[in-house]
Amino acid sequence: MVLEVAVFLLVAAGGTAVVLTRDPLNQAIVASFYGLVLGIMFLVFQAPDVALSQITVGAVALPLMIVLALAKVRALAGSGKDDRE
Amino acid sequence: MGALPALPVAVPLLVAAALVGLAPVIRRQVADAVALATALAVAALCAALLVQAAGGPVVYWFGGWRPRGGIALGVAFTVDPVGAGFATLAGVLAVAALVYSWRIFEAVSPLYHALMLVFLAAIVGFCLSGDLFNMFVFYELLSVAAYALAGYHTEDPGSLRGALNFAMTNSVGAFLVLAGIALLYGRTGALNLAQLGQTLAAAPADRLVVVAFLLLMVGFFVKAAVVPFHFWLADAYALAPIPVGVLFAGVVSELGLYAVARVYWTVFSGPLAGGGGLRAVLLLGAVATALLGGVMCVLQHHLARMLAYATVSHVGLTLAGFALLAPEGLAGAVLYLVADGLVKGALFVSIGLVQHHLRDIRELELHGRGRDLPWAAALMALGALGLAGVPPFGTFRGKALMEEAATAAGHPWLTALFVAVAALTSAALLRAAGRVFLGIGVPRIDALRRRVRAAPHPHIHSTLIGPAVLLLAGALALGLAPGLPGRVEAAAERFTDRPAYAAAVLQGATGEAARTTHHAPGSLAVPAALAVLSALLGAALALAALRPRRRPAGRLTRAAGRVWAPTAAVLRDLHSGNVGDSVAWLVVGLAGFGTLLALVAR
Amino acid sequence: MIYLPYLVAAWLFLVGLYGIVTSRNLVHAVTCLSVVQSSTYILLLAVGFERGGTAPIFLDVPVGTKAVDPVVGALTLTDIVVGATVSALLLALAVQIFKHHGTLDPERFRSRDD
Amino acid sequence: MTPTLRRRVFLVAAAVAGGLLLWGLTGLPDYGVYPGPYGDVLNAVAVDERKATNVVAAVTFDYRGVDTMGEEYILFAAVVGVAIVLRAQRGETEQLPDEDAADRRAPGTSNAVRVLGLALLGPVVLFGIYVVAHGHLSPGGGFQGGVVLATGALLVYLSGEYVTLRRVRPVALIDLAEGSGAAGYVAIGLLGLAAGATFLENVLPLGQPGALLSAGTMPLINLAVGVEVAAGFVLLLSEFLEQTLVLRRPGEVT
Repeated sequence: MVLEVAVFLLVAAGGTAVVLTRDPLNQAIVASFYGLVLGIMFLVFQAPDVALSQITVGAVALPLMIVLALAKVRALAGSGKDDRE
Repeated sequence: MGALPALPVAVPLLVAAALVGLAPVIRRQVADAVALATALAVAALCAALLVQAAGGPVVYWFGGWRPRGGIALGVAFTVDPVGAGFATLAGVLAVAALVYSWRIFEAVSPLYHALMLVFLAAIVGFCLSGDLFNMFVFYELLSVAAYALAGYHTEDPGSLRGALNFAMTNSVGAFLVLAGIALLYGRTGALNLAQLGQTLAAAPADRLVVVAFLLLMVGFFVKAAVVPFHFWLADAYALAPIPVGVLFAGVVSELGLYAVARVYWTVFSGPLAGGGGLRAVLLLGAVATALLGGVMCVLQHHLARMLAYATVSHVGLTLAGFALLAPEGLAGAVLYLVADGLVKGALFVSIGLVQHHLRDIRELELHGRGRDLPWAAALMALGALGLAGVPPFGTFRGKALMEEAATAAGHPWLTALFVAVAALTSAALLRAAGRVFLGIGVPRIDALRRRVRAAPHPHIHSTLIGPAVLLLAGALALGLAPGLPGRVEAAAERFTDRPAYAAAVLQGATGEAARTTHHAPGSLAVPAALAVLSALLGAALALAALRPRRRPAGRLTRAAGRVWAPTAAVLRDLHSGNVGDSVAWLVVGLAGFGTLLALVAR
Repeated sequence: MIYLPYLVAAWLFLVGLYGIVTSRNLVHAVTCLSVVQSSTYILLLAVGFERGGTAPIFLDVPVGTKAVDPVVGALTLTDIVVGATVSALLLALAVQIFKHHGTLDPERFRSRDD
Repeated sequence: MTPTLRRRVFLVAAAVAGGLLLWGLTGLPDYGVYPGPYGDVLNAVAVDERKATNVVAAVTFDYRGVDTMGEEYILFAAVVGVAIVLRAQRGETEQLPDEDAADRRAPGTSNAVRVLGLALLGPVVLFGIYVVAHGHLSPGGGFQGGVVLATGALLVYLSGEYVTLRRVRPVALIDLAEGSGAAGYVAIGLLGLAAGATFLENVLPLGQPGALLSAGTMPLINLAVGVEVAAGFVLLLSEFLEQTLVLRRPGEVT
């Protein structure tokens, strides 16, 4: 019971931290952590299928895509000054 | 043809997958032909479903999971004439859009065709589904396809920003819908619309039912672009490729209203029944949407943006019909929606014609340059009349039905709203047509300098005009087909009959053929006169806007200008196209509608 | 405790929206949107939860054992994967917007090309 | 609206909306009380009727299989959308002159990382296939397994073998996989029609619960979804990686 409450509160705090982390790269890392905690919450809900989904996607795939998008933006910022309008 | 309901969804999805799978080796012409043939097949299948559904409800359980003891185990398509009618409209508009893209829309890969087909399949699935979560899935599917299509012009930053705003705001709307579904599921343990309605009807409305309705309604209102959930729409619709705009303006916004009506009548009409308060709340939204949309339409000089706001405005009109919460109002709204969708589709095509030949879409820059485009001029003028609801367009019949229902429900003032809005939107279009095609009014200096006119009597390919002519003919046919209003009213009666719907879905009761309502149609003289009046008002407004300013303006004109100019500036400023603004307004609308609903439901 | 998961869901929904409304970076806004989305999953799974129930997987436990609702699990597990791809689409749009404007700050490209 | 004004407007509206949400949420049954009946009925009958021990999978791929078909196509549409949106971008970056790209070459990947990445590849792919194949028995299935498989492709990239990845990931093949994964689902649905039953009806032999080949069409659908999801995520990751393609041109790394 105590563990449950702790997980719920951790999720609430994690989501808040994701929003309040304004730098997108740091945010991706926080979001990955949040995805993991969320996966644990889904285990508490007795939903291992969903937890597996959440951990592969929320903790790995989505943060990865954010990082890649940011890398792309950085590369553009470094290179494409002339083809910008 | 027992599998008929599944095919108009399965076939385009299969073809879309094949197009993507073979994308690297497929030729453009093949993709065009395959996509067009598929859209034609979908339209035909939906029309066949419409015919079948007119005889009685068609219930199709996927996987063969029939309900047991009143509990739905699987997912059903529950086809009625209203849903099948919208699906058919989507099919017809998709055919028009694909015929149009065949020639005018260069540089497309099979991925574009695949997305169009997925988009179409999702719309059809959404219209036919009888399961709340399944509706959500198709809602998401049509949305995601729409985001990608809206951002298709990646070389245009405005289009990209529009697509992003569209996607963010509509995603939030979808999450509201999902939250509403979760609330309902927590109460009833059901997702089937009929079963939900049956379970909820057992008890009066409480806070959970009110909030669940609020979440679903607002979620779907985002798609419908009801004020104040409309801030995303103009950029997304106006800057999308023209063929995509045909579908957006023709059917997508309307689907949001369809969903609210469907969910209200199948799920909530028991506990929320007899709500004069609910009617007032919905009417408030309708009036705000119709008027703000109309005013914004007049303020635009970008032709596609003008049509986008005309869409908002007419969503407001239609919402007024739904808001009466009576079969007659619903019948009028449905007829109006379909006819209006066809007219707007035709208008989008005619704008595309202008853009194709004159390489511009801005009214002021196009001053007088469209003199050699008589086809586009005729289409646009006719379309403006169709928007105004002039007989014999189908929009006229729909509006007449809504006006009659409004008077019967004790809201005769709605007629005035209808006249005003029709005048505003047709004024904007007639003004643009007068300026572009007739060269009325004073041209802008810089427009003179760039005065590139179309080649004299340009050869306009029939694949460009054909779709518009066909869509307008469809709108006319809806206004002329004998006995159509009676049929639509019968369909609306069935749409609103919750117990019969539940019996058909859960018990498999076929039900006797639709009750023929012996509703004596009121005299059409007054509505016809009003429709002509709104068109004349629109023409007068358009001329007033085009007329060169006489130097000593009257006191009245100056006073009006003093109010108008700052108002217009504020309105333009509010419609910033900023993502944060759209979402903030969404929350404001959620809070506002929620407070009102909570108050009236007490 | 009896409403705690629901409260968490409502909180995350609004916090995520706050993030979008105040965001000065489109990539940040997209991530905030995924927080809003996660709140709907929490809500769905919470309403399907039954205290004392096992996961609805009857590989090691016999049928008839008290188990939580399998439907909400089915609804969310697919949507989580799909939600990530939609986020990818938003990120792609953001990248393209950056290409044109040289910034991801929505406040800096509010000019309208009417 | 200015940012400050917008924040204020939002906070006021969100306070009201939050109050309304809480008001409605307290109308739910207490946490931990499930009202039924949907889930209870399925938990009782699904294993016997479908011979699938994972009831969540039975709901996902059979009872509510049409939802999942729609979800799969949402993924499909999003992936196609990303390809469309980033396509112009890719065309342009590929035209960047080589010497320009060479200036910003990424630091070379150390051999240890390469070896580790390639060594992990086998287990990851095996695990992904396992998750896909056992979806109807234990937690997992095409959605989760597909994502795991896609990360395998990323490992190839991380180990610096972008050239290998290009060879492993010819665009046409991925497009083909993407299309056939999606088409496969619909085709399995049509199988029901062909057998004279309804769309998406589970018409294959069901077998025994717990067996790898059981639950009729479910493993097949899982396979189609697995292919679709894996191809989709590989496509997404590589579309975002295309920028880095410039940084690691063939010949520069190896």
